[in-house]
Amino acid sequence: MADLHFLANPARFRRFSRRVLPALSIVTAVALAVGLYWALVVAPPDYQQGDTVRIMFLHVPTASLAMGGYLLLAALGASLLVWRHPLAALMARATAPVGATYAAVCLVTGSLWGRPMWGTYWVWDARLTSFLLLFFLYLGHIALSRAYDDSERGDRAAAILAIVGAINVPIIKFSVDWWNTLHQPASIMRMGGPSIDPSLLWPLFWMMGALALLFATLVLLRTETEIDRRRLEIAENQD
Amino acid sequence: MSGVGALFLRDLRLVWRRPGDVAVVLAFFVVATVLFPLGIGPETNLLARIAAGILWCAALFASLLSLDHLFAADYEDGSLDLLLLAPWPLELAALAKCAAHWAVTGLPLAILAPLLGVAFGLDDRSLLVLALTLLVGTPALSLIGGLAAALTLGARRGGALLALLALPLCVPTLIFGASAIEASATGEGFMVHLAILGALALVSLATLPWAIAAALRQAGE
Amino acid sequence: MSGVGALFLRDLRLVWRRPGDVAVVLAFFVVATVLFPLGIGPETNLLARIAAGILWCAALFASLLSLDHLFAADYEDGSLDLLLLAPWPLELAALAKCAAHWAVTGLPLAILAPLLGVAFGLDDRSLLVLALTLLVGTPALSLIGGLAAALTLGARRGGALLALLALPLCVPTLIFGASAIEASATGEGFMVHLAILGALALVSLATLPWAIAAALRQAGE
Amino acid sequence: MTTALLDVSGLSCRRGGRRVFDSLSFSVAGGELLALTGRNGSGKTTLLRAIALLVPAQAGQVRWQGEDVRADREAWCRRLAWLGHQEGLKGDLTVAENIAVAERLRGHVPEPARLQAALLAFDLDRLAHRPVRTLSAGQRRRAALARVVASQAPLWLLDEPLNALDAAARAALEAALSTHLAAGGLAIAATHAPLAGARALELA
Amino acid sequence: MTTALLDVSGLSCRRGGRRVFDSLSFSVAGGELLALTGRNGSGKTTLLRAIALLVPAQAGQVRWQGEDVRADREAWCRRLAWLGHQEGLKGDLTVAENIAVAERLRGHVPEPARLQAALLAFDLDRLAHRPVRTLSAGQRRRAALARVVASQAPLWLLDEPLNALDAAARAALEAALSTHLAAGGLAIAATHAPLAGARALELA
Ligand code: HEM
Ligand SMILES: Nc1ncnc2c1ncn2[C@@H]1O[C@H](COP(=O)(O)OP(=O)(O)OP(=O)(O)O)[C@@H](O)[C@H]1O
Ligand SMILES: Nc1ncnc2c1ncn2[C@@H]1O[C@H](COP(=O)(O)OP(=O)(O)OP(=O)(O)O)[C@@H](O)[C@H]1O
Ligand SMILES: [Mg+2]
Ligand SMILES: [Mg+2]
Repeated sequence: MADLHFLANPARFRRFSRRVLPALSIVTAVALAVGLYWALVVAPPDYQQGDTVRIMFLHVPTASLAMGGYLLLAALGASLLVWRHPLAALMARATAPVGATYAAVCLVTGSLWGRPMWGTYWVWDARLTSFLLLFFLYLGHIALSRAYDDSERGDRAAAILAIVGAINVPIIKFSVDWWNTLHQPASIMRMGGPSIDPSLLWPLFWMMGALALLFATLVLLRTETEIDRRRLEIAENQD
Repeated sequence: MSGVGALFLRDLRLVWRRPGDVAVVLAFFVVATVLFPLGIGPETNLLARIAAGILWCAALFASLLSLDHLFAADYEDGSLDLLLLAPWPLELAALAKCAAHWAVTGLPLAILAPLLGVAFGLDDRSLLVLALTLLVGTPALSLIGGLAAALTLGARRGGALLALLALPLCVPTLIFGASAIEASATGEGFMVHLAILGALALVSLATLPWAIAAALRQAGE
Repeated sequence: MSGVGALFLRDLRLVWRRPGDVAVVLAFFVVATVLFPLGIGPETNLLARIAAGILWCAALFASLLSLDHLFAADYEDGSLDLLLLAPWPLELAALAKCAAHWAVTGLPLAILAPLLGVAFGLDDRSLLVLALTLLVGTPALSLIGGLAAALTLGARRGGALLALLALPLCVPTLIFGASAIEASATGEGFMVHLAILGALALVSLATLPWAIAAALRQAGE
Repeated sequence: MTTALLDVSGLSCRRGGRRVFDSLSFSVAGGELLALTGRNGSGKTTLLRAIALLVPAQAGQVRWQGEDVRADREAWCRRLAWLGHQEGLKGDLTVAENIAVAERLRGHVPEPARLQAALLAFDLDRLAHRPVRTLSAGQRRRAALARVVASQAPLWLLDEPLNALDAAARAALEAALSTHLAAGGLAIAATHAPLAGARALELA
Repeated sequence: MTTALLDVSGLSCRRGGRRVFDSLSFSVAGGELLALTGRNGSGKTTLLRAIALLVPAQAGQVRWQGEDVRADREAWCRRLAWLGHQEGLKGDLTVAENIAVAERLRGHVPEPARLQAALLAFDLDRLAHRPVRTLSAGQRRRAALARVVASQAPLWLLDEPLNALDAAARAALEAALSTHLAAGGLAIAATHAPLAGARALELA
């Protein structure tokens, strides 16, 4: 939190991000390029799934990162409500759409994967369903933070939602698991093979890192634009 | 440009100012649809069997929820008086407002519904029929809901009671909407259902604007 | 009498002055429930199978529909300022208002639901469980919906946004409510489900009033 | 003597089963401002709404140039500009948009110059592009008055137009009124404060 | 010299990112009526809301008998009676019920005699059992004022209390104010019309 305290001031954040962003963007681009090449070209096709397994390299990292992103959102909400850090609001605004996009990418890649694997785009599996609900929590956050003229009000309302949502995510997950074990699903499906071959595991780890870097880059970039937008808003208001 | 067009555009512009609003209605539609499997259980066969009913029900909820403020906002901020004092028939104003509502809810719902139908395991033909029935049926929902919204404006008991009557008016639309999809799923023809649905929409279009206008005049008193 | 009690009684009295509002919610519940047999067809087995899910979903929608105005009316007529200026914790005010909402929707829904369950061919034991789960589960719905209502105060398109925020949070309640009935129908024990439902309600009771109060303070600014 | 354009004769109104006023008669000529006064609850708002046909009269008639206004409701609406207790402004639209939309609803194509002049008259030019939601009580009231001025309707019906206005805005309103009257317009205003140049009609 | 009970020092407020006023300082003694004046949008309403802690101040303090009021919010609320632009009356309850409920919400048990006196002061006795929904604008405003009088709070915060009031009601308000002040009470009123016996504070 000490870092966050230090960066709470938008001007200081500006200086920080100016210094960090260029390097970060380059590293991200290189990591993504290497990762994609590794995942799409170098890694061997799966003996069962063939080339469709390559979807995994996008699917699995976006899933974990979207879940982690919601925790970040809740932390930002708490630091807005408790310490009134002005930057936390702007960062939350920047984070939510990125997280939602990651969640959407995971859903879409999962569906595309599901078609060849299960013969259908969607099944009401516990993990899929609870992830879908997480996506809705993101959407609610985005909608709420934009529902007011006074953007500061939207920020604080969304912060309350993020915190309550974070408490609820485990409960939702638990209840959905319970739900699906009660009724056995009709289709035969299990996510992932029994074990993943190292030749797939390493590119997966790499992609995880690269997409995490991308997440950070996007959040920083969007925070900058949010700062600009807020500045503009204030300037406009000053008549 | 005529006053009616201006009213229609004003309402669209009010929505445009907050594009999130449309997204919210659609998101609500999606969430509501998702809740049913959670309540009922994940069996694919069972879900495909009741998908039509669920999707139509969720569409009804989404349009009713968003209708709540159709006239209430105008009533509370005094804009309703300006509509009552506009130099053209109030029936047209009612129509314009319902049309604007349909354009930002019914229409997107009809486009979005097939995507959800996929999750319920509907086949391609049923998906098409689903979109068609929503396209034809939702105008009636907007009008009926508009009547209920007008009746409950500043209502005392009478208005609430009439709104109670308006809800069952949605039932025929729902029945024919859902059964058209089912008919198509079981391979029967769905054109009859669709035709009846169209007829219901036309009847609503021909009668309800008058009822809504009458209810609005009451509210202005 | 304390201020909290006074607020609770005031809200009950306001509803009493317009009994139609409760009637609309209950009618909505009935219409939404009755719609499914109409849409799906008359197979008794199928209907009994999905009854729990449908009834719980309908109850969820009915309580959200009526939550829309929980704080909005106070916000618009300036009464919210008086609540914010009351010399006792706002958390208690939030609780009193949600309790009043539950008393006029959750409670009647729990009483009404078994009657509808009969139409779905639920057996006597399941009917009892249905009423019990609604009784225990609806307070959580009122509180979650209350939070969504407080968060959306002053936002446009309140109704739909409210539902979007509340629905995902209501999922656990819905799942355990519906599965308790199903467990009882298949002869399993339902007490575990009921206990979890109660725990969910208690957790909501212990945490959400704070969140609601925080949201209301924002709205007063 | 100017001939009366507006003629109210034998008007009676009830609200919620209660008699508000009975067989009220008066007339207003072109260039005249009628101030409705009277204690709270004496029926000023009701009378204005009855003239605008927003509440039905129990008995009696409202005539414009000798013709019952109910005969052609639309023509009558075209002659009216209305300011109620509630301003009728949309919080999400800006001041300028609100006035332009109101013009369109009256079936006019808004002339930018005229709108601009109305905004200037109430010192709203700097607020023209602010959403109405962010205005103070008096600023909203001014915006609603600008809408009335922009409408160019011959008859203005104003319910407590001075509410929440500061001294500058009051002066602006009186100036706008006298321009309107000088051009042969009519105005009826319910008010508790004195209005310059008005003929008073006290409701009992 | 009376000592000041209420002390406002260095208060600054923003609305929607816009500065409304900066480092405002003043104090009000027992028995004093402060009239906030200033043009529309100068921040009168915002100042009243900031004193009541309904909007957070950017900087500065409000002190009561030397103590920051944020230290004990509930005690502060107990000292306030509030009248906003919106009356805070429930349309479906009668006037008497509205006032009684408001008293209960403040944690008091309403004394019938006191409520009756407050109603009488604003000539509302005949309207006491009418639902507020059916009242005229001025009648509603009177009912809200009666609620303030009935509260017996030492500090009254009134936002444009004269709005929509007729001459009799204005006199009644001034009488109620002078009784309140004579008993050592304080009042701050945002207003555009002159208020008898008030010290004016003009917001720029
Ligand atoms: C729309 C459909 C899908 C969604 C929403 C979805 C969602 C998820 C989520 C939330 C995770 C957890 C990631 C983590 O815990 O870090 C995950 C992991 C995974 N998914 Fe999917 N998934 C979907 C479809 C599929 C399909 C069709 C397959 C392949 C058959 C698949 C294979 C995997 C694998 C291999 C993992 C990682 C291994 C593991 O954590 O068990 N997913 N998915
Ligand atoms: N919700 C809001 N969002 C943004 N700005 C606001 C908001 N409410 C008020 N303002 C602005 O704050 C300033 C002060 O408003 P305030 O309502 O305090 O003025 P006031 O002195 O009460 O005016 P009036 O005499 O018109 O009632 C105004 O410029 C107004 O436009
Ligand atoms: N909706 C209503 N239902 C029943 N009675 C009403 C209604 N509206 C007003 N009244 C009553 O009709 C009478 C006239 O009300 P009106 O609003 O016309 O008064 P007013 O002269 O405008 O008063 P004010 O100066 O307070 O604005 C009042 O006695 C009022 O109580
Ligand atoms: Mg009046
Ligand atoms: Mg003000």
